[in-house]
Amino acid sequence: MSELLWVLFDLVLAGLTVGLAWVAVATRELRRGVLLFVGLGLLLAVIWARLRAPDLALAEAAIGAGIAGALLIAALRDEIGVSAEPEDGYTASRRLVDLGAIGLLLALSWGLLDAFLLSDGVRLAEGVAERLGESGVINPVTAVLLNFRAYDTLLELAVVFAAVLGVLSVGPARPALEAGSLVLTGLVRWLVPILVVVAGYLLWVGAHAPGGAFQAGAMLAAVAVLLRLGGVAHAGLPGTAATRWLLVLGIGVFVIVGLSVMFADRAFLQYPGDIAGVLILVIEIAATLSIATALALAYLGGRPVGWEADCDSPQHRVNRGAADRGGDA
Amino acid sequence: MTLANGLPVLILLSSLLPGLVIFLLREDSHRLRTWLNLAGAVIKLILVGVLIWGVFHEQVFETRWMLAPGLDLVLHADALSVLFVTLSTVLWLVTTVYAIGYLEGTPHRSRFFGFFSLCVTATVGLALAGNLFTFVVFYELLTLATYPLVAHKGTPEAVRGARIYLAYTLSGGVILLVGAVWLRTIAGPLEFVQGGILGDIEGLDPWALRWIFAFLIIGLGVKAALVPLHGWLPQAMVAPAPVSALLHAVAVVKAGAFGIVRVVYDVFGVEFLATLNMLPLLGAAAAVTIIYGSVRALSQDHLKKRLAYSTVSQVSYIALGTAIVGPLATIGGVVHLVHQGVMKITLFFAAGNYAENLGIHKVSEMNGVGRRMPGTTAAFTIGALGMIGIPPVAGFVSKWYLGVGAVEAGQAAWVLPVLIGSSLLNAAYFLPILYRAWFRPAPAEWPHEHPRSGRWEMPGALLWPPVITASLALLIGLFAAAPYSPLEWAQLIASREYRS
Amino acid sequence: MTDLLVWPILLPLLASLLALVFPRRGDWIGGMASLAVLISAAWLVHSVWDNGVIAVALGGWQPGLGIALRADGLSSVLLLMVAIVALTIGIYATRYFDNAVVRARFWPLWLLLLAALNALLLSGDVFNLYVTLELVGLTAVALGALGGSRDAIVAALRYLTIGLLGSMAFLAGVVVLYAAYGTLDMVALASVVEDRPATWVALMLMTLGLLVKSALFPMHFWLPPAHANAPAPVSAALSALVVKVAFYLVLRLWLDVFTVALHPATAWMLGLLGAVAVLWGSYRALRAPRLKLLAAYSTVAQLGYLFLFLPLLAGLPDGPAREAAFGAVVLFALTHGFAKSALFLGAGVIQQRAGHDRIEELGGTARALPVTTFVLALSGIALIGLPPSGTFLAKWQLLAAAVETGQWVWIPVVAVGSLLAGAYVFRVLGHAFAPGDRDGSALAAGREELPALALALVATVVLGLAAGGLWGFLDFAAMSPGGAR
Amino acid sequence: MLATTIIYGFAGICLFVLGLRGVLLHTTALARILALNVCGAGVFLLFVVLAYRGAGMTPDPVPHALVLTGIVVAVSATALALALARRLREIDHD
Amino acid sequence: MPDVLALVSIALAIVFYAAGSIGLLRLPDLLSRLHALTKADNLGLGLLATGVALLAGDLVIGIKVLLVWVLVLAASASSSHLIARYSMQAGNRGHGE
Repeated sequence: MSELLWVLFDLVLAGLTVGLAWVAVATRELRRGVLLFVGLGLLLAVIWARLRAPDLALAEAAIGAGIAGALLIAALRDEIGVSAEPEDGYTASRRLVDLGAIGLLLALSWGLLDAFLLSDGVRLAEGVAERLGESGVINPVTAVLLNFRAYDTLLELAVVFAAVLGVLSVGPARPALEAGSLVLTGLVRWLVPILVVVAGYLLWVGAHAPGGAFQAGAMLAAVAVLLRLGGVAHAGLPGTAATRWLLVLGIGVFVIVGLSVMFADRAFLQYPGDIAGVLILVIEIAATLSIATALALAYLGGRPVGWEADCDSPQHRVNRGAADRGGDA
Repeated sequence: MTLANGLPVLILLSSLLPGLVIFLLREDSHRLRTWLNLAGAVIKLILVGVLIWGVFHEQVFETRWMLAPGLDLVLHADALSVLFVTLSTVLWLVTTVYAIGYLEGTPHRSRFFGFFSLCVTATVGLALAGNLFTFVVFYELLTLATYPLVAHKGTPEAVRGARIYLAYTLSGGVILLVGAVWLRTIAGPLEFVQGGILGDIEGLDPWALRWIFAFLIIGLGVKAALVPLHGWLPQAMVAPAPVSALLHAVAVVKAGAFGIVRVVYDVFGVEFLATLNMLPLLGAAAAVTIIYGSVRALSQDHLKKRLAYSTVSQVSYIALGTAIVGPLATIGGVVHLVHQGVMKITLFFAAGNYAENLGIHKVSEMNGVGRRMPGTTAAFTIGALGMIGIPPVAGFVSKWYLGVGAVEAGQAAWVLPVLIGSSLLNAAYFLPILYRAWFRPAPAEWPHEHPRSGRWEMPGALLWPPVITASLALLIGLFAAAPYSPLEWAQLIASREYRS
Repeated sequence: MTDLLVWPILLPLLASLLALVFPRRGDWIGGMASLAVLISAAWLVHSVWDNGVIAVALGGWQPGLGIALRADGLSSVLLLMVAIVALTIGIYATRYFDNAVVRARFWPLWLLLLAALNALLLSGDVFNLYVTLELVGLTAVALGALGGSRDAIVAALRYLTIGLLGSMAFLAGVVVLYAAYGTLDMVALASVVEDRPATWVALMLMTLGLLVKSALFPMHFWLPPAHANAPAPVSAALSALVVKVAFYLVLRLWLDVFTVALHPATAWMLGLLGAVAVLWGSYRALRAPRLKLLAAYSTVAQLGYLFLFLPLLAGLPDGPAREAAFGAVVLFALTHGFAKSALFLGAGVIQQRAGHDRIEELGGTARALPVTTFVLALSGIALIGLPPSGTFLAKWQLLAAAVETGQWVWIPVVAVGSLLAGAYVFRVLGHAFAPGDRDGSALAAGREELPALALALVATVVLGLAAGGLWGFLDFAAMSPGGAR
Repeated sequence: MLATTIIYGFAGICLFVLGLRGVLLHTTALARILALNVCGAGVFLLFVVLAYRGAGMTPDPVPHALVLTGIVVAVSATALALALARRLREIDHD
Repeated sequence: MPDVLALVSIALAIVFYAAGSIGLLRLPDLLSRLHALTKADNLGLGLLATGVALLAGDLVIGIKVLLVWVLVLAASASSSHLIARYSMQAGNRGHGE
């Protein structure tokens, strides 16, 4: 009987998700789309939990629904007063796209069906389980993320770094919000320390239970968002130079650890067995700080005040104004 | 790097290096530029002299450079290539002297002489090409080097003329490329061999070979100005005189004709080609071009346009020679390569002098020019008589051999009328000019005459080139049977082409 | 020796970090890093020349579990090209961005792009390819938007959305592959892939994603505005490297991983799209009002040529003909990389000197900058495929392969494409002969023009004459260890 | 285990296709970004479905790590897209 | 015994959630909807949290779950206050929106 119950539960959950996604994408009215999207993020978190992927549930809730939702709502706020006029006229004809979509749906189903028939379903699961002991951590997902496929995570940090560089180079940050009401500042004053503690806990627990650098980083970014909403202009970010170092910390530590290991004539990122756990923790701490700074800057929407004050040589101080407009290319 | 495989490269470098250096020279360093040009030309002449002596004594000169698997850049000197190299080297020296005089005081001369040297490098490279791939490479390089020369003046007509020239030659180049690739893929590396290589390769589908022959001839026909493809030649008359002289007497037009000779004799082999019976088509095209060119020349009042159409018809003599299967006709065709070059360059030099000195562009303005510029007009007369085919000027020799060759090959029925007809037409459009130049009274004053400076009618650099080339034409005509003469050389080539 | 593979990725990555932290010394850091990458790339090519394919399992885990970096003939040659072009563009960028603030933004992104390109070329893991594609995409968009004008931002935004769509399609393909074969390593996949629906769907999705990223015909509309509005050094990198690297992946997947599932029909379809791209791109380039737009459409056309090679390579049986054709497609990619970046740098010099790059009013500037006009001429020759350039040899091999496999339809396409290319190149060069006053001295804008001149010369003279060694280096055995066929 | 795989697998495919369709049909940047994220969610769902090995068994951790990477990559791409969109609005407004 | 208690509290939670949702759909204006939402859902969450804590059986997990409830209480209280305040400032004086 409980088997049937689970199927019913899955049907409802999956149906709800697809329905929510359909409305979120199809709606003309952006505000509703964004809010439904946040709802979709939370539903997805539930699905990940259902499919026994707790790490992903945390990440989805913190990043997919949380930070992405915050970014989208902030973008909505800029959108007020702007009619949703088309940016550029191109849209493929509706019928063609629908036809293509259905074709793609069938093809993908056919491909995956054939794939499931072909595969024995084990894939890399056994491989990871055998070598988990040597990885220096107990949580298999963290082991894969930071040891077996550490290079992927390094490049992923580079992607975050690229995105934040892009955000910084596009334009100045949004104007800060005025100080919130008493209740809000009270809430912020209570929540921020709790969130920081939880972030630390998540970072620490990642070694042997669901958690880790990305979830902790998102949590710290949430702190920055709260501070920003509470009226704190710099959103907890330190001065320009320190922020630059924080952004660079994650990848820098990762590469330095990877390289220093090579001096003991091992391959890049091949941690020596006994201190693997420690190295992974060091990398995770640096990564958390970098990701939090990057996501905070992304929420700011651009260069914080005085970001490029020190980087233009004296004779160009004159046309600083032009510089902010991107200057002549 | 023994002399054997070094010489061809040296010959190429002797015009390439000065060209590149000239590009970098500042506009006002005239003396250095002139000195570089002349030094390059003279060195090349000496090297070619060594080459002639070597090839005459059966020494093999070859340089090979692998560009890609199966595609080697080969420079190989055989009898035919030496003939064309000598022609272009001699005439390049003369044209350089002429150009230096002609372009005195005009802008962009570094650019001009740079491309001028590149153009000759391409022509010499084309002549020395050892296989079809190298030929195509230099054939395309020639297009690139000559485009800026045609557009040199920068006037809207010049740029338009150059664009038309480019359109024709690039299209021709692409067609030639397709034909060459097709042939190379089905028949393997196409090293030029006296007597042709395709004869000995079995299993080649004749229809494919016919298509390939058509592609190659069309590709080459553009530069050899066969009738439907000749449109660019009159348009390219906007170029300065030395360019139109070099282009129409030595470089571009001859490259096309030389290409046809190479393809017919050294790729297909004339006996094998006869079995494919594509030669009558070539012969017909040549004949049509000869007549059409002469007819159009009649109605041209602009002197250079008339000479251009005359070139269109004259070059097809070479194609006609190749189209007739027989050693004598081959000799006629090949030797005309040289004769037409020498004669036509004289006419263009003279035309350039008239325009430069007296501002005359039209034939109608040429009354009494003989008295005012006797030297140039005398050279013009010799050239014109040669064109008509009156002995003792060189033109007669090649027409004679063509006629005899046609009779020997039994195709006199259609060749002789063409030859005689075209000679009459030549007379029809050249003799009136001569009559007008010598016997008509000179006009009160010339359109814009340069004051007569010193004893001669014109500055030496402009007067002597036409005189030299005219006397050269006369000498080749008179001493045709002498050793090392073009005719002698043509007979050597013909003897090697026909195995039977 | 195997840790050679790591340096081309880590050096620019670390330099990018330094460039962010020390914004004022961006030029110095950038120059040193590009030089170091060039040296490591050259060293890598040398060692691949000595002992074939080099591979390193990162983290010590054997490739099934961990990620492997691999360098064979194809990827090391492209790596060297990327290194040379990036160094040259970097030198030019120090002169192009006169505003130190914009330069401070340029360098971190630029070095990150260089790291991403190298990471993509060396990666041997399919999911890792997704991450590197994403990294290349984001850095390219950020660099493209550096210009700050409205058109640049709109173009960058569209480039980003379309690029992400492509990445998603690629990732979907990766999912199906992992679902079916349970491994992400390309060499392991190559030995285990079977000719069945799962593989077809995976190949279709991954190719669809890569076609979007390499702007093949129907999915090319994002490229011209993005490349024309980006700053000149960036658009040079976009056209010469970023788009090229996506094609490299198609080549790698089709010829190395999915050889079993490669049906001539699908290759023909790609060839057809390539043919249309050639004609459409050249036609639009002919009508482009601006020089950079012309160069962008020319990129669309030249990529069409690259895709023409696919049906030919699929049709040719193993042997010297196929090796010649394979060497030709690599030579074509290399020459286009050098020639197109030279063209864009030349356009950059003209745009800065004349304030605009409208072709009709180009006359005066073309005469004042003889070296730049010469660069445009050289890169034009390489784009048309005229002799001294490497493209001529590649086109010769392309036509030869077409004759060999009896696929005659490509020959008129190449012929017309070359003529159209001739038309749009000489349309630009025609203006250099327009009548005019004083001619500028030989090296009027000296240091700005030298990088472009160097690139153009490499495309025409070096790759034209010295390309013979390429085929030896790329001999088929070096392409995939043990030859999975 | 089979029912769960089929249900969520099909849901994943639907999300992917919906997202793809949304990107092609919408013109405003924000709507396209939403659709892209939905498309990404679909692919991630497929990854996790093929990692799921039934109630009792521990799932395959590799797809989980890949999806984690995917989520972070998606959010950074969204951040960049939103920054560009905002810049565009700023330019249009002054 | 604890399971029965858990079942009862979760059932009650569902009732409260249903009430909250119906309130959200049926009630006329913003403020009354806010009222329904915060009251019903928070209480529902409390019951759910106790039910889950009882099901989990472990004290530490139970406390963590209840901590979740406390945080949600704080967040929803202050956010509903802010929404109300904002809507008041926006001038609809609390009736019919």
